Amino acid sequence: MTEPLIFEKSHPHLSAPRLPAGSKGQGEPLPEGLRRRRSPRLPRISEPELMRHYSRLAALNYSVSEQFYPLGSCTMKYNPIANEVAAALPGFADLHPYQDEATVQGALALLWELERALAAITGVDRVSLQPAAGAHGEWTALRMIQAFHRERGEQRDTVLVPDSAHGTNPASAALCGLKVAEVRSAPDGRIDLGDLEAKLSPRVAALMLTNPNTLGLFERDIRTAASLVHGVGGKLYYDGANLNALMGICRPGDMGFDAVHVNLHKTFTTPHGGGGPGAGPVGVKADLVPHLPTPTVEREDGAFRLDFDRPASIGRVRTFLGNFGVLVRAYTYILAMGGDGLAQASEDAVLAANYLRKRLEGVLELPHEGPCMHEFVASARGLAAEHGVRAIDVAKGLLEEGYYAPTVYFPLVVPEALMIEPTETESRTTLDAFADAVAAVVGRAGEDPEALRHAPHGLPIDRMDEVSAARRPVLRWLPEGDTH
Amino acid sequence: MTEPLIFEKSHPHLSAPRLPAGSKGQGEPLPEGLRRRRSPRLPRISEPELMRHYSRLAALNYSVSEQFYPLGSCTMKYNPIANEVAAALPGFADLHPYQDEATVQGALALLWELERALAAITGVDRVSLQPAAGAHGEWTALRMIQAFHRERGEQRDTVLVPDSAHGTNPASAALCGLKVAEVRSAPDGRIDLGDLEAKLSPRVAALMLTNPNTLGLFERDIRTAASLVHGVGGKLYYDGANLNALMGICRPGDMGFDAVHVNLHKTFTTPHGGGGPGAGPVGVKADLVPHLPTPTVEREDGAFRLDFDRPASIGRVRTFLGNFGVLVRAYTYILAMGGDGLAQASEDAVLAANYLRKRLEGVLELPHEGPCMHEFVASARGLAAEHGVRAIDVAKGLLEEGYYAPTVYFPLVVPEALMIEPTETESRTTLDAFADAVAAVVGRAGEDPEALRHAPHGLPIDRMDEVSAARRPVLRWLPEGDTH
Amino acid sequence: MLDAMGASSLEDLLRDIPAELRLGRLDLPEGLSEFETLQRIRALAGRNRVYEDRLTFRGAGVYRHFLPASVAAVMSKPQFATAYTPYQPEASQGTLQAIFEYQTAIAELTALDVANASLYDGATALAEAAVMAMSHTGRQRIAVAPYVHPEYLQVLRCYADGRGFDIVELDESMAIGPETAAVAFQQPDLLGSMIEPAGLVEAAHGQGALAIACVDPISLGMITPPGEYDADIAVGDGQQLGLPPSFGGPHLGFIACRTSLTRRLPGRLVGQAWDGKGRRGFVITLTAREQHIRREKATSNICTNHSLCALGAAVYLSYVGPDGLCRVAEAGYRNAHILQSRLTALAGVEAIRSERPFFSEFAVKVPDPVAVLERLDRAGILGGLPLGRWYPDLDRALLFCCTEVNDDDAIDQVVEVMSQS
Amino acid sequence: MLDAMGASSLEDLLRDIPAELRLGRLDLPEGLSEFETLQRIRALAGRNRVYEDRLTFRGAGVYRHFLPASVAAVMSKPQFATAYTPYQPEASQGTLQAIFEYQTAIAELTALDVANASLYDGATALAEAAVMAMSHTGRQRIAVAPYVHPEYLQVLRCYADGRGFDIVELDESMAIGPETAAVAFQQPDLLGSMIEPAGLVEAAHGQGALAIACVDPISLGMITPPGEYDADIAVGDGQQLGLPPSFGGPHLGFIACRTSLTRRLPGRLVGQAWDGKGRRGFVITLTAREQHIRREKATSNICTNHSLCALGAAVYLSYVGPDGLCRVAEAGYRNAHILQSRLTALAGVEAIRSERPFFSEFAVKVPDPVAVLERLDRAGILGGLPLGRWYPDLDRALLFCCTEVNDDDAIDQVVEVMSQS
Ligand SMILES: Cc1ncc(COP(=O)(O)O)c(C=O)c1O
Ligand SMILES: Cc1ncc(COP(=O)(O)O)c(C=O)c1O
Repeated sequence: MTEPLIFEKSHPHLSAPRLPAGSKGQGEPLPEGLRRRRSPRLPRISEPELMRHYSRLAALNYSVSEQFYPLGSCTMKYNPIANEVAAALPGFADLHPYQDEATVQGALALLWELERALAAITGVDRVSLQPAAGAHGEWTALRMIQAFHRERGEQRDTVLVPDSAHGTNPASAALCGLKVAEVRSAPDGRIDLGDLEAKLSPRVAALMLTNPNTLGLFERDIRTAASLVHGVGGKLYYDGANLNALMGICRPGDMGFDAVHVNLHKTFTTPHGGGGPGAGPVGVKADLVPHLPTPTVEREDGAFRLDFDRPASIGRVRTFLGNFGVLVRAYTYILAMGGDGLAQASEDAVLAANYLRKRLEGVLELPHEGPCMHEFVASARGLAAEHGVRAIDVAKGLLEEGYYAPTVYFPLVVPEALMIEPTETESRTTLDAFADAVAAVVGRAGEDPEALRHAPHGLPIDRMDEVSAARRPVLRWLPEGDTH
Repeated sequence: MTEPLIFEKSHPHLSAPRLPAGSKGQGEPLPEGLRRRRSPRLPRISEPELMRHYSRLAALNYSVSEQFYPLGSCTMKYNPIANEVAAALPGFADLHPYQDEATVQGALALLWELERALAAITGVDRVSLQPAAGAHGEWTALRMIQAFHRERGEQRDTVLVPDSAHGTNPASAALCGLKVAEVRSAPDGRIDLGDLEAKLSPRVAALMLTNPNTLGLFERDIRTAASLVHGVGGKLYYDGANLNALMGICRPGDMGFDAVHVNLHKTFTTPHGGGGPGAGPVGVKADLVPHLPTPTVEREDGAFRLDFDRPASIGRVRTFLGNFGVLVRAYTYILAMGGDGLAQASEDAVLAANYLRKRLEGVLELPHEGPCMHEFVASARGLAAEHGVRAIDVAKGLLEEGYYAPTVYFPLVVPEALMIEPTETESRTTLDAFADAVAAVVGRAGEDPEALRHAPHGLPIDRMDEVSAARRPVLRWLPEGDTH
Repeated sequence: MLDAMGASSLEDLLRDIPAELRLGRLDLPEGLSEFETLQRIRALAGRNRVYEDRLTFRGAGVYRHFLPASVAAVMSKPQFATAYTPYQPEASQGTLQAIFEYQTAIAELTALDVANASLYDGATALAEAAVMAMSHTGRQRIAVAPYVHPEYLQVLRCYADGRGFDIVELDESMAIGPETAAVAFQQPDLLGSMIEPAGLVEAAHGQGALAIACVDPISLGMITPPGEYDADIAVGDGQQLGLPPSFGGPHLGFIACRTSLTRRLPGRLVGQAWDGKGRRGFVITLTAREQHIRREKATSNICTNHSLCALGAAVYLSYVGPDGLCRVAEAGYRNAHILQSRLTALAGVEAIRSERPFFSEFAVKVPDPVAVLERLDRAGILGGLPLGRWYPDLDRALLFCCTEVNDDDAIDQVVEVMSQS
Repeated sequence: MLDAMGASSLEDLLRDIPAELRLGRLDLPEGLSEFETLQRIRALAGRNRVYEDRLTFRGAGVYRHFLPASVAAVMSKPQFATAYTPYQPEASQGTLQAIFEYQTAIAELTALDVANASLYDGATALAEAAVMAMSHTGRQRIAVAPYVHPEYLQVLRCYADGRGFDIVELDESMAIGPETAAVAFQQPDLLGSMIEPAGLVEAAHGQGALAIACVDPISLGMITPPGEYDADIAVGDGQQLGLPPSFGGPHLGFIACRTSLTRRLPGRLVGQAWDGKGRRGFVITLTAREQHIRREKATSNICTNHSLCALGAAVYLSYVGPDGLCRVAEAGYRNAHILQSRLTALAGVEAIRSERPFFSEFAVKVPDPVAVLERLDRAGILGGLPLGRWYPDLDRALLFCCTEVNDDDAIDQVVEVMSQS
């Protein structure tokens, strides 16, 4: 089942749809030389065909709307419909960001309230809603930390990152011109305090950490780590990708983190969209507040206004006020859940992960001792050694069983990693069925490893030749015979 | 690929979602004896599971959004998204039908304008928008015709219906307490004027006809037929299921029809919904106008009002003002298309049908000479005789090829009928691909008829045992072990 | 395409149409872009007044309820919305299973054995039930209890006038006799009052007639369902099950009955079936009742029904679940009772039929209903329905309705406005 | 579940969390039903003023356009909206193919070779392009032409401050030298004026620097695209391609470049691939540039991008097609020119930079911008943006914008109001 490219469905002689034509008057013609020479080769297609094309493409996707999506670190929980209703309200969707403040008091109020809610959840003093995603939030936070140190005239050029960290952490540091030093994980999967201490120096700008870490384990010694880093004048940055384990249970701010990003497209149920848009608000403790991006939303005498007068601010990290539509969705979710509901969600997430982990004991290798928090990492190392069936093969086998695959080969510290995050919105029935499916795939690894190495079959396509694809990349359609 | 029943997914201990609770006050308790004894066994299921259930069910359907749907007589054309946007506007969706007229002037204006547009398209004087579907419209029209004759003290108890007519025609007549006399089709597929004349009498209340008829052929002698029926004092009723052939080309009112129903869910692109809701407005010529259902929408001094004071009216055929949401969609379509667009649509529909018919020449038997109008009927008689492959088997073969099936075994006058209506919204590419698919299925009929008799495979289910299903009908879920 | 088929022109394809019938030009304005179309449509929508949910106190057949967003989300799925009636089961399991689930939910709600796939609305469902009763009993008279919704009665009469049966209104004397095919009643009745159906059912059965209950589906979350008082057929309107008021439609009619009446049911029925590989599936079944098979001998003429609305109702009932449905019913009941007692405590406001228990609607008499409604309207409130439109003797009465969406503030506001008379 | 896993309590599972870190209670109100939640949210939405499309004359980065209903319909399909980044191609062909089509459309629009799968917005796209240029040239300075959107410049500075590169503003003297990594310019510029990019590109290339064009995607339906004047990288914001203003986001940043720069592109790239059965499909490719593989050596830190918005843009571009896009551009152009000539004919309204051609935005000086805007506002019109917020020397200027949704009536209204000064 494949679908032609929309360009391949174009009818060369089809005329454009009726469009609003604007003024009936005669305007000036475009001056010579400004008109484009070649018309862009966009498709000419009727609305019925357009819609059918995308309906068919949609049917080729697995999504959390139809499949269990145990993608570790991604928190693929259910995205409530109410969020979508909220974001589509004309009172939000049709607002111009440069309207007079008096005409957007509701929007500013929402931003103000959302900021407070996120601050309450994470235990920080202020939050910027501007960053567009997690990585953007990481970078924004590091920029603030950088500004903080610079203001004090300190030369801190190093960021400490655990070896289990997500790739965006070192990449964000690099984008700030900072050097990355890796901190080892101890055998129990947690940060090695000895190695951390060894790497501390007055050049350390920050330690980036997520807690629970990417193995799904709570960093028990977080307070010690925090005081070690603070001891050398460094800051602690919290990667919020794993916040779904902690809402109402404990707060990064209380652990000693100075800056915290939150993935609204993970913990706060805004849809992931096949790769965004998300939002990565950043919360900070008081001493970083002066460096928050501009503008902030302030309340004065019951009215809301934007504050652009922030001399110590790092400036802007994107245009306007962030991914407002995403923020509306997240706030809708927070209102609906309430403090009680959010706490329940995190508890249920931990419960689901531990339940599934238990169900997989003896089926897959579980390199670290439990309990886990909201996710856990299994390994296909044994299968690889014994049957030549690697983590990717297990993943593909699961696709055949009608499940999306766990995250594979991350974190890097676990060989043949399969990182599994069920989330609180899955029922026990689903977890049981998934555990059975994993067992079935593992069974097949023993019986017919070769077949599994060629899985999946029966999906729209089989395994792709990704090596050739990267060697001679074809990154766009071109008409038959055309090379440009 | 099947999905458990939602009842089978119920979690016995799951609590209800948060719901608005109304007043916090204490009301009176329900008096003894009025409370239901046994709670209804509705499912207890979370919103995530609910949505996934229906997403998965949706994926089991073929629909015009994803598949070409050449279902004859059903006009499965594309349903524009704008229609849905229109019907969902709070200014329509949130209106109570018993609001004061002054507060619903926009809604009444829409009804008034839609009535005029349908009158212009069909060539009648007034239109009632109350009927909920085609069959309901048929019955409404017959009720008006009955009222007309009764008012004149005439005893007319017979309705003439061609043998090629849709089942709803005789059924609607019967629901009016009228007898049905069948009029034969001539060998060319059109009404046999001789037989019509033979069946005429002063007892004839009406002739029900669709034009083009269910074979997709234009009834050339419609004017003669009309004067014959009118000659004995009968009325002509037009089944509008096939109006998609005629918009802007010719009008039932001009052919001599006295009453006309229109299927908004066919010709006017309101989605069919897997079996409704539709709408079946009925238009009539002046002498039937007094009998229109109550109320009508009238305009006076620029304001719109409902007229309930219609002494000769047949009364109400349903509550309120009809399927308003469907009417909004149809009017949106009419506005977007305009007179020019509607005419183009009908021309394109005729073109598409003739093109496809031509492509199928020599592939399937085409028992009637062309040109056809917006649809045509093929026959699998030859395949049945030669290979034992019947119309239903061809239909199932087409399902396997990724197409919905044509209408089969209707009209009854063609043995092994396959009734094909492509509609104007399909591209030539699609028509060509479909013609190839038909040819492929016919080819398989010769090569492996047995396989075709068991087609389809690869769909969510194979052929069902419908005989057993009807013999011991199971029309509802019951819990395991429960017989009630 | 013309070339490819050897036709010289489109006219050639239209040659069967006599020249004198050809239309010069369709007398409608030119088409518009989607933008302009929706601008026009929005302008029409903008000329209507929308009352807030919480400030709506009018029902009488159409109600403001909480509409879970998931209902519209499911109904708008194109695979449901743009499929036809599920003639080919292999390619229609989505619709078929959803309808089977709907049938089950309606059977459970009404506590009857079987429900069909849907009808147009509550009124036509009542008329179809009457036709069923007549065919079943071979009798020609339907006795109708007082205060059945007047529009339902009008529709019933329209069906009766055609098909040729009598409608008699039951007064206190209970004129049910051996010529009665069925006794039909509404519970709660139009005035919101709870009637005592058991007596009517017994009287009907005593004469060999059927009992038809026309019920409010939300009320069944809480109050006795037709099956528990032995009614033979239950009908009603499904708007309240997750569908927007939409100025009166599209909603749906539901109909449920005892097994013995199954083969007299109008319209589609979905049944369970099995394929050759032993997989369960669903098909349209017992079609030998239907127009496309039986033509003039069919149980009804209905073809297209209200399938998508039935889907919506099934989603709603699954969303709220049994406890949720009960809570919705209780909230409406509680609100209505609080409002009624506060209103009838006001000077000049009189209770009507206060001796009867009521569910979520109740009527009160006021000195000047028009003035009261105007005052409410100015406060943004859609007040009770003036009953004079149907009952001359109730020309000073307003029928108020509460559901779970009214809250204390809204109730206070109504009382406040109405105390200013 | 606890039982099944032999845990005594949830506390048991949380035992790794030090007691002193445990939170007593989350300081947030209790949860609400969906109904109440949306009531609260609607109340917030209700406190914002929405101007009609046709009466909106403000742009400066976010524009009111006709939004085909099909765009939102596709974007809201759950199979697109609720999928993750397409890591598993076999189960993600829908997203992958849609992005491949988007990449193609952007490459066509910009007349460049390759586009990525999307970035956050136009400003971050410009910053990423600057980073590309620096890595490519090994130089540390970006020269920026006048009247690039001030917020884009602010974002660029924020990236520069971190990464450690210089931003110099190009004055008339064209200070481009051997230390310049790239020359960046906006076409049309913030004031709506069309600049002459060829000269800038030539100057850049003459010094071995790259040329980065920041462009308006609608304008490219009509005016010369970056590839035709030899720019190396094109960036811009995709809001205009079918996405609602939404108070500024989410929209998308697009970036396209010559083939030689492909491996320096930030973010996802989707490429064509084949399976063992010879079926064409699509995969995320050239991942060796990305953070999850290269970590601190990656071309960018971006992970989640704006995929769903890119899908929306692709739907939009397919809906309008090449001729439609041109007509949209022409309508905005025509409207703006008509409005500009009528406004500048008014007493007291002065054209700014009237010597330059402009596209669909233009600035005029008025005696009292605040008063003018207030008067427009009272007529329901969102007037031009006061430029004093960014340019003190333009404190009497208003930047007006037209698109295809403004019509003659709306233009008349603006002129009417502004002639009353
Ligand atoms: C642990 C971790 N950190 C950071 C990120 C980056 O977040 P985003 O994709 O929103 O930029 C992710 C996302 O996958 C993650 O899992
Ligand atoms: C020829 C014809 N007449 C009447 C009808 C009945 O219309 P409806 O299904 O809207 O009641 C149909 C519908 O299939 C039809 O095809």
